[in-house]
Amino acid sequence: MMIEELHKIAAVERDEDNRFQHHIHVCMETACIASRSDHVKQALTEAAAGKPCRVKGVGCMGLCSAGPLVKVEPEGVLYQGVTPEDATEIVAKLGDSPVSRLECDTETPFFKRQTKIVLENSGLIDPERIENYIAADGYLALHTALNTMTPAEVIAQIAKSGLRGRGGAGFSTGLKWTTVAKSQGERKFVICNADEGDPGAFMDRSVLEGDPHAVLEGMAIAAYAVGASQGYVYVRAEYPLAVERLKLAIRQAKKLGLLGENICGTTFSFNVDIRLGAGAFVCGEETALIASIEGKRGQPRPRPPFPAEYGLWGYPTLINNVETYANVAPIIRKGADWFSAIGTEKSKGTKVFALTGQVVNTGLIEVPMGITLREIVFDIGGGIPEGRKFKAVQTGGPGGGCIPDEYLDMPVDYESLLKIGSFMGSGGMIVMDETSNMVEIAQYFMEFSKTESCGKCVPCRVGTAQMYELLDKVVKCEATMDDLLLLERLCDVVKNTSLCGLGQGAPNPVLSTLRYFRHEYLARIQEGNRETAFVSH
Amino acid sequence: MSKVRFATVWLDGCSGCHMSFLDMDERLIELAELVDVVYSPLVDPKQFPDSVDVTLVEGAVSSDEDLEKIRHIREHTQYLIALGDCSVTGNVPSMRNPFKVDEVMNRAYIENATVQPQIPNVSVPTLLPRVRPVHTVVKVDVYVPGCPPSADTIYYVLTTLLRGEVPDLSSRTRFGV
Amino acid sequence: MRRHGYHPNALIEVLHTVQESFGFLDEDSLRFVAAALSVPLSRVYGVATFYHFFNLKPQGKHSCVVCMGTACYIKGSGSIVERIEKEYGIKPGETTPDNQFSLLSARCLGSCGLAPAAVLDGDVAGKLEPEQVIERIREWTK
Amino acid sequence: MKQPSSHIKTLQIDGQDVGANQDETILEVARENGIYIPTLCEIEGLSPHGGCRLCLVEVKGVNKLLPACVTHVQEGMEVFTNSPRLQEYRRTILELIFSEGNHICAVCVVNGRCDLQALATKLGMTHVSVPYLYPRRSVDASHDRFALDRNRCILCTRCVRVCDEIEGAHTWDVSGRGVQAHVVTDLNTPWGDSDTCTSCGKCVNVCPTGALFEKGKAVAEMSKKRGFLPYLTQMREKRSK
Repeated sequence: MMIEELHKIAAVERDEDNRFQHHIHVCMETACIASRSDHVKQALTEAAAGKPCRVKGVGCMGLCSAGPLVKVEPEGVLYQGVTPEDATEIVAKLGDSPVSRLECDTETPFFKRQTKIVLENSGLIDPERIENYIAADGYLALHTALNTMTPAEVIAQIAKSGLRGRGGAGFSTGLKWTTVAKSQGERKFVICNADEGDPGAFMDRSVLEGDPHAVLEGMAIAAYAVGASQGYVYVRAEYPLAVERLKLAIRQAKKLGLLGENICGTTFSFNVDIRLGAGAFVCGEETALIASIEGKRGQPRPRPPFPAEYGLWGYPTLINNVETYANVAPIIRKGADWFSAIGTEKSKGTKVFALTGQVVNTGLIEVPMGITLREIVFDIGGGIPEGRKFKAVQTGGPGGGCIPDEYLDMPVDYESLLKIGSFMGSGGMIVMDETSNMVEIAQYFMEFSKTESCGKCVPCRVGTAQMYELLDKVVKCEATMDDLLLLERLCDVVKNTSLCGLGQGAPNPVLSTLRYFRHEYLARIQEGNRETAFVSH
Repeated sequence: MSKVRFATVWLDGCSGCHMSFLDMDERLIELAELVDVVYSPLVDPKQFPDSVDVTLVEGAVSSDEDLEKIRHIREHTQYLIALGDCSVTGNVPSMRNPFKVDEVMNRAYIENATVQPQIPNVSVPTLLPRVRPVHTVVKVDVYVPGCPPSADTIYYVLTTLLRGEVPDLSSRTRFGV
Repeated sequence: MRRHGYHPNALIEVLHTVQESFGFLDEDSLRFVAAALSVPLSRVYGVATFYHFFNLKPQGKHSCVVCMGTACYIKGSGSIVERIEKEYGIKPGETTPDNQFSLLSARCLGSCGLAPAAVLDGDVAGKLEPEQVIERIREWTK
Repeated sequence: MKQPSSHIKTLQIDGQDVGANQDETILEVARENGIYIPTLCEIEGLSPHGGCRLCLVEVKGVNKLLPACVTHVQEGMEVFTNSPRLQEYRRTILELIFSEGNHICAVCVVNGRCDLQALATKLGMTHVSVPYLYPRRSVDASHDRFALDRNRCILCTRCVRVCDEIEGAHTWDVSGRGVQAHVVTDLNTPWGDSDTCTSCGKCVNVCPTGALFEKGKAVAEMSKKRGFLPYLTQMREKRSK
């Protein structure tokens, strides 16, 4: 594949698009398909037959709760809650005034306040057509990197951009790549962590379903930079559609010589295979993920040695998550300076969040780092439904924390979240209103950690089980102040002595709710004391 | 100075700790100079007195009667010493805990009975769902593990306490023994 | 298995394939996989029981997977499970005695925008009420 | 003065200056210098596991605690093995182990010769302050000479490792996960029926508790013979040379 061929494919694809006056985009992601967007697409295609109008399935448009979503271009009209019966009317009104009863206002902050890098193609291109991705400047970055940059220059760009791991911990991506590049090994591997296990998070699924080539392109650039020739995408088996789209994308890229041997006419070769997860949250931890790819029980091992030096089958291995890879091509294409102009001093670029829970607009959003929680929840999210009161927002999944209203004006970046006892995590953001009970929320997360603990190290295996039992006592108003002290002691031990991030993070939901909502714990303990007192006298 | 008011109680245990206590032999006479045994299976009084300085507790809390007793004792004791593995960990009595009380009763009194299989229910205390170490029910001041703790250990604990010091048991006894 | 080159590393991939074909992993197939890939029996068993996706028991003819992700949880997926438990006397992970229907729970279906969500016989359905789910199951178990 | 070779690292453990080979772990160096660090899953001659977390130590400048059994020495490292905080954590971890199974020392075949029991004494664990979980676990007595009582298993995986790494049979593995995890033979089939087990007894001898024991032994009668482990490792190294 030479640059001319790439441009040619793009030109043909654009010409094909230009033949149509109107384009109807139907979201074909898991959530919209669940509201039968596949039937909507079918009906629209039938209605549009013979008209200067093209119907295409696209990735996520963000407002998942209002699905199925349909967008009409170039007018930019967005329809929500579309049914197959609406198809004829939508097609008939093309170029005319839109069908007002279905119209969704796109002038709201939900759409206006977002900045899209990772999701730049989501909702615009057909994820099942590589030509569509190429027409949107896809694989240009790979071409540029391979033909005009040395691996060291690629790493330098990534480092300069300030990109940090989007899987949660926020480790510098440039530094990680440098370590792998420097490591000696007859083989090296690049792994994409798509084992998105945080409950309430679906960013990675959306990216894989909506723009799989962006991830593959990022991986290929990374492989070139660190000197790897084999890649694996480790993806949850619970995401069948993402797996299907990814498989298709790999096949298409191989066919065009954008993956495989001698990519873009260079000596660089890179193959990607998919490995399916099998329902183990701990496999999001990189050493556990490697064990799982090796066909073993997904148990983490102590680090160091880090996978960058001693990874898959003992070879130097680069592991980044889906969203991190999806940032790579735009950075190479538009430059490190463009990227680092977005965000805050230490957290550059954007972050994709799955905004869910007790909030009016639930769905997928991409915002610049440093935006405040208030903007996310109240402007983009549209606030709390039915006039109820905001209580907390949970970030970071089972290893994260609940943030109360006093921190709503805090900027969202890695350091700030850590400071207040939460965690960036992979991007789940769950809003809770006054009806949520924080002790029960803490218990919910502890149940999660307890069940997902691999069982290898004592503090996580037994500690999470014990903390769960203690929380259960609090929830049932059977706990004493001594139980609360014991709970806090166990939090301390489990956090500081567990082997991997799962155990080390497991106490966080308890610690953060104890920190900001201690009165809810105390109320239940007092309630219990009153009852016992009543019985014994 | 008046003598220290001293008691021992026997909850769910095998009495081995009391035997070990008696194994102090001639040292008992020395202790008798310092303490008044105001309540114990080894002496007459049937009522736990109102104020006791030191109480040794043998055995785990297994029945409603044990529970009532230990709560009462705690209220009237200055220093409560959990003596032996049953009171410290639950030990052998707690081996029924993975099972339900009904299962245990059936096994003991019906399945394994050779004559007159029946579950005793008249004038015997009701078993708690689970056998519990003493400290999970009331506050314990000193733990003396061992099955049983040796006479030397008990002697050491008592004499140290009587001197007003905190006993350090780390090298003197262990679980099991 | 040939596709995976009889390599011990392919254990998880092969178990996925077996489960896809037979619905669950029985002892015979585990023995066969172990022998074919030259993996010790205990390791096969260890791996098969580590991952919750694998079933060692046959599943019901129909299945309902209720999402217990955070978003679904705070929007009441617990009450869906409770309702099914009450109606059919089975807990998540169990199958009705007549093998008609299995109740399962998932960590997160990634359809949080539609909370509470469930997968009914392979189809994701969102914004569910307990009664809606029960009605679907009644149709199956008629 | 001669420069020390780059293979030799100098560091401090509990204020004591020590020298070490660069491929040594903190634990190995500590042992060579008579500094005690508690361990449980670790056993000389088998690969490290890193699961019991008792050997965690503090290293100056590192904000996380590091397991001494797998952490390699570095030049200028300052290691602290026995701070009050570490003592407290270790006691709690032991309490968690005791609370997880059904450890009744008084009726155990290795009473008095048990690694777990010895650690409880040594680290000053006088009682268990976390609630006991009282799991209902099964016993496998199907083997002619040995038996497995899962109530006393602490999942250190010494049996799994010795069977895999030294005997080469890999009869044992861990099944399930979290608090439900337990050791199994073959496909969770009775030990006595196992075709892979050579009945060599290595697992029984490396087991730190009374979970694996010889049949016919009564309370406190069994001692574990471990001399074979360093011997076999040494002999095998010799042969492969």
